[in-house]
Amino acid sequence: MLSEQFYETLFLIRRVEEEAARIYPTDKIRSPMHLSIGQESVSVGVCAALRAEDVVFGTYRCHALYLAKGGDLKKMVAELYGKYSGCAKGKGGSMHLIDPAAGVLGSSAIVGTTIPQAVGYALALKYQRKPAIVACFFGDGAVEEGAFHESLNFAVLKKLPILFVCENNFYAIHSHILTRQPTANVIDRAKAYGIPVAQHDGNDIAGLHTATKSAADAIRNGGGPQFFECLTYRWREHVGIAEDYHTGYRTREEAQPWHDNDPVAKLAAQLDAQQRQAIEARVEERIRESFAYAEAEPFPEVSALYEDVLKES
Amino acid sequence: MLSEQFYETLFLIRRVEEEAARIYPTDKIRSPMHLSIGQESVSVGVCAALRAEDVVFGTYRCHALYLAKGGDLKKMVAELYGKYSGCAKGKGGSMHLIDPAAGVLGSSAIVGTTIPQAVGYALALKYQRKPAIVACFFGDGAVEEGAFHESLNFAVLKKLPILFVCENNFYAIHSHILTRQPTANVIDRAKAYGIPVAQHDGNDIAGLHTATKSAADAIRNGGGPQFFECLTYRWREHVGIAEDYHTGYRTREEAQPWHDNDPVAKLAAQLDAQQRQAIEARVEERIRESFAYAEAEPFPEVSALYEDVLKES
Amino acid sequence: MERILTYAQALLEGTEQEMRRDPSVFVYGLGVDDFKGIFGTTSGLLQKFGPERVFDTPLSEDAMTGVGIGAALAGLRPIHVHIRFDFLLLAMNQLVNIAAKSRYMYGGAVSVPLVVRAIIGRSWGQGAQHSQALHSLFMHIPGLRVVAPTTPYDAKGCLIHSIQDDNPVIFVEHRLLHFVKGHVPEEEYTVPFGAARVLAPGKDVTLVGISFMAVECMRARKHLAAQGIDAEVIDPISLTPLDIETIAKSVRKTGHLVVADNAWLSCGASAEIITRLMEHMGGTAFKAARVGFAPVTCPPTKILEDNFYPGPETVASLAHSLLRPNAPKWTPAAAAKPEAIEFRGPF
Amino acid sequence: MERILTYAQALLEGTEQEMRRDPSVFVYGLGVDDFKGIFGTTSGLLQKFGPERVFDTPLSEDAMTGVGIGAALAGLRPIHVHIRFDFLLLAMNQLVNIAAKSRYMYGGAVSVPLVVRAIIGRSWGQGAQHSQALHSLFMHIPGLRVVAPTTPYDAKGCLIHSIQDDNPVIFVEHRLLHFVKGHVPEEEYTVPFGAARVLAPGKDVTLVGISFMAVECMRARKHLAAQGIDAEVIDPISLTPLDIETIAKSVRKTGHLVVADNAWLSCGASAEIITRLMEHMGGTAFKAARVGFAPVTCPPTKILEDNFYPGPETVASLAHSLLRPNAPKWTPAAAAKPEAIEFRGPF
Ligand SMILES: Cc1ncc(C[n+]2csc(CCOP(=O)(O)OP(=O)(O)O)c2C)c(N)n1
Ligand SMILES: Cc1ncc(C[n+]2csc(CCOP(=O)(O)OP(=O)(O)O)c2C)c(N)n1
Ligand SMILES: [Mg+2]
Ligand SMILES: [Mg+2]
Repeated sequence: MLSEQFYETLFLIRRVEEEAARIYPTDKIRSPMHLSIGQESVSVGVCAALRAEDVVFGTYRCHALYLAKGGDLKKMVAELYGKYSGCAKGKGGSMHLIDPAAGVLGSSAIVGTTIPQAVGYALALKYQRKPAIVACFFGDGAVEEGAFHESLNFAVLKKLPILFVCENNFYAIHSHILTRQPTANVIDRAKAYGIPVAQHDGNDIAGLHTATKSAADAIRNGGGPQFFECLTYRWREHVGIAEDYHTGYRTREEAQPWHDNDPVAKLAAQLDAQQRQAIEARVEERIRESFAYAEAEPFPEVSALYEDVLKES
Repeated sequence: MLSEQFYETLFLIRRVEEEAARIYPTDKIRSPMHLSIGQESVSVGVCAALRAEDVVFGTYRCHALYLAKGGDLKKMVAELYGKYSGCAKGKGGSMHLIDPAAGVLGSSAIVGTTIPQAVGYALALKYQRKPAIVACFFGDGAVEEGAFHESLNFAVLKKLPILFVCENNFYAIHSHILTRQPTANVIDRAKAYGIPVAQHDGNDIAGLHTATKSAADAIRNGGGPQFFECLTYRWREHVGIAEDYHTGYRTREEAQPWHDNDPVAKLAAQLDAQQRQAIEARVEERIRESFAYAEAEPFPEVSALYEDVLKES
Repeated sequence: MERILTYAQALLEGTEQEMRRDPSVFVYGLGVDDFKGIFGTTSGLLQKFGPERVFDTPLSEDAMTGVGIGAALAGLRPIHVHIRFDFLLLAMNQLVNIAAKSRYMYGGAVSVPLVVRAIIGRSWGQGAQHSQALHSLFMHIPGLRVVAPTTPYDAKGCLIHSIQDDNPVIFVEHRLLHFVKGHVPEEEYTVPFGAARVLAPGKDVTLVGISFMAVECMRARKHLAAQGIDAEVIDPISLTPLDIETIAKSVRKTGHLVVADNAWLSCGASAEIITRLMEHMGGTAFKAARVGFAPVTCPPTKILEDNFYPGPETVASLAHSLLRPNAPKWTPAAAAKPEAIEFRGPF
Repeated sequence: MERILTYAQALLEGTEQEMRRDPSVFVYGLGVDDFKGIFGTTSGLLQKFGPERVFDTPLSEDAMTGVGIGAALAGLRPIHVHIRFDFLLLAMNQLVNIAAKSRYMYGGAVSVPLVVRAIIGRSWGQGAQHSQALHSLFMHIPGLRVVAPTTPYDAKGCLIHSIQDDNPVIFVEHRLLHFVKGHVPEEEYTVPFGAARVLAPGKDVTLVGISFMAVECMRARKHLAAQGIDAEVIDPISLTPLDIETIAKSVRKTGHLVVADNAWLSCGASAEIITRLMEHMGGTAFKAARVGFAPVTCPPTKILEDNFYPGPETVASLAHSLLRPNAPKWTPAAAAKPEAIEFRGPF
């Protein structure tokens, strides 16, 4: 039951990104695109344990998170195409997906910048006595930004309802984490703020789901922030659609165990063939529809350039 | 022998600040003044273990550090008076003392901002294969700034010759550390970067001196950064010259143990009366001279306003 | 009977009234809850509204700005107070990359009703890093509003308007304005953005004074009157949006414009106002000049500080040269530089 | 025989020559040592000079800027590279409060020979946060130099000059300029600050183009020629200090000025140039206009992006209206917007 759900979302994300990558060379999607392929299960595992009213913040690598939290698929694809019916009317692009109705509150192209916003949103939830929590996603690079520490300090100080999720894929662009941080102990640094921390296999979707469920419960009950480090691996180049093992900064050997540990393939193997085919057919149909929709929708009018700068009261 | 030296420097700092405080109401010193009274021994203990070629960076509360590292007294007092012969020609004021010849490389009024410069200076020392090290002083408030974490991460990553010295006086202006940080465990947060850390009684000058000596040796030998947290207490108001126990953010009871543990008084009691009198007389004479000098020296010409913006090559 | 408050009291009153009216308003920032209460502008709020709605923060300007943005995204109306404008340099990323852009880059899906109070320091040797007035940096960025009221009346009305506005507002206050006294109605009212105010009428030259320089322009006007020059003084109040038409109307009459900014000139508000006026009037049938900080870092020592800041004499002298280019240069005798001022602006 | 290099190659050559000449020069920043080498501008340096002089950094723009300042205080000459100008918003505190002010606030005791390379992003839907050109923010601050060379020749000479200069220099590069080709001598040479360059002579209107807009002004000049309008094109090269006399000399001749900036207009370099010219010429015996980014956040979708950026047609059309206010508005047919350009600038 759960694994079917997981599979449907995972497969959807994988296939949407593959489809976007297929389209990319046609220049129909004209904005820098950061694929989550290989890392999808972090978003799926965590978000599956969240409620509809819970909220997530992410990074420019946000396709997986957006879809895992229930963001509208058609609006997402239309956004990639720069269409007016995109989730940001074509003014966001691949790096700035948003769907407030689904609790996807934004994603920024400046590393680390959404972390304090997530904390502020959590502050507001507490202030408003709402039962919701925030999950804040960021990469292993973001923990090097001062804003991460300032945010963690404040969130813990105020016991805010927030789960920090560090997607550690070992790289920031082409730089390995150990060329940027003295030791690969992200959780120790978080732990020094006095909160529960845990390191997870980011590709173990069921484990992550279970862990999130209990963390989310505790957070929802006023227990204050928690911190997850989820180990995972990016299959494609940092930005763009290609593989990049030939460029020299990492090897296919290093990647191999992660490919072997592909959560999509693993889950697929667990389902019976019929179930699986049904899911895949459903997903493929949605994808076909969404891309067709995006193709057909109009671009914004030129006058839209001047809209949405400020909200008129 | 050592305790005489300590006493001479400690007493000098204490008395210079008392004298500056005495003058302050006359408006001859017209700039925000942050007294170190009560905390002097942190600077004295650490700097006594440094070499002349070693370098320090500090904060706006920099009188003690400047003098402890051997900064020129006359130039300092002239700077407080805004005179052209001040160490910054009257363009720095109390918060921006500098004496490159003595290794005092600057002090900033923006909390936390000199920390990365200290790290950069240490990088340069390593790059230039110089045997010197840097000691970087900052308050308990500065560790909340992102720049502190970014700096620590980089310094450890590059194994730079730097000693971080957090002067924890428990307050940032009127805010107690526990209203700003979830737990008072500054050293744990520093330790998570994988370096030696130690918490010291900042008023135990001899202990601090010994600890610094061995830390400085290790750092000089390429051992990489170390971190000191020095507990101490500010006697006067954050900025200005008065006591402020009546304002309600802290009590005289809280302060009392620190007054009882006054390093100036304690060292004085250790010296024999004659020794002590000789030192004090010497210091008083220097102070008298320096203030007389500052009084007599001219203010800058108006044309100096336009000088020192850029260095002409 | 006129009800007289200081600018600082006006800000406090406006904040308190909005906090009462709207439970989503909260105030935070270093020192907002201490016994000094940001020069009295937040005094007593903690007692009235409690620590959830009035709180001090860690020294973390960058993240605390992001926290305000996040809370605003969730529907709250944060007021983030900075006792020095200079500290905003630590918050530029959040303000420029996120606050200013969120509405646009999310296609109108969200808004960021955040007020950032930025106090310009001056006097007593504040020096290099506690004296900056960086409003022009924010005027450069689409998606932000920038206001700099001068009178207690406008301070209260503008602050209330800023709190109610659904967009990020940089609310610029000059430390010396906090002492200024003037009429302030007790009830709640708003002063709209984008409407400049003629502080005093005149026919020979238009003096546009930004923030504290509006006060100095009023003084310059007196100096000029003694020379038979009749100056009109305009306070733009809001810098983004800028009410250029009120300035143009005045300059069409006077033919002469002096913009006095409480800031550096290069790429400053003064350059913008002059250029905008030229565009607005379809040409340059007027003479214009600007005055502001000396193009150096602010020095603390008094003799240099006095020459760093423009004052009524500098403004008057500049206006005089503009009007009488062939007359010998005239500068009125300088009064002692202000450390505190009483000013009752006419509105 | 002319020696032709791209702008990117010119930067690489200048950097390498300075690193050879002076062991105190080093290059650092995110990605400077990877296989992409910041669009080729740092490629191979790691191999030639080793990891102590060419190094990647953690994602810590604030502190890494401070590290550069500290190293500069110790006598080194750091070059800090930012692949997007937008990231400098995280470094404002260090640049404005420390780099710009250290020499002044320490009374000349120190200097900060730091070069900060800031690359303006464009094309392919860079969007809100990867497209900003914020040079005017730095032009506002005393104590900083700001340069924005346009041709490969000037890129190399200006970079060498920036490295040798004893002050903090914000070195502005436009991503699309990296592809531009032009003559670059092999030997080391410097292009001084504060000397604008007339890229092409003309008598009817002066087009001042900042950074990539200098290229677009050259194209606009062709459009205008077809209308019988003879435009002079000036590249200021250095923005602080600004060579206003070269611009004034041109405008004295043409009587008309269009400033085209690759940035927003409000409080921008364009407002500064127009105002400075007015001051410099002692009045406004000229007509002026400015053009730049639309006053909105940069949108990624192509149709909006195309309208966000000014181009040769916008510049030409504006110049035309300025010269012939009564003629019907004319805009040349737009060529496809550039994603990559070849431009051989005359010098
Ligand atoms: C503040 C900032 N600095 C630098 C960059 C350039 N940059 C974009 S993505 C990236 C790597 C981020 O790595 P990580 O946080 O691990 O996320 P990942 O891409 O691995 O998902 C960098 C350095 C940026 N966008 N923002
Ligand atoms: C970035 C910044 N934020 C706020 C301030 C205002 N401020 C000046 S001193 C200070 C307290 C700093 O406390 P701490 O670091 O503990 O140093 P102490 O004054 O106790 O020596 C604050 C908040 C500042 N100068 N700079
Ligand atoms: Mg990563
Ligand atoms: Mg303290």
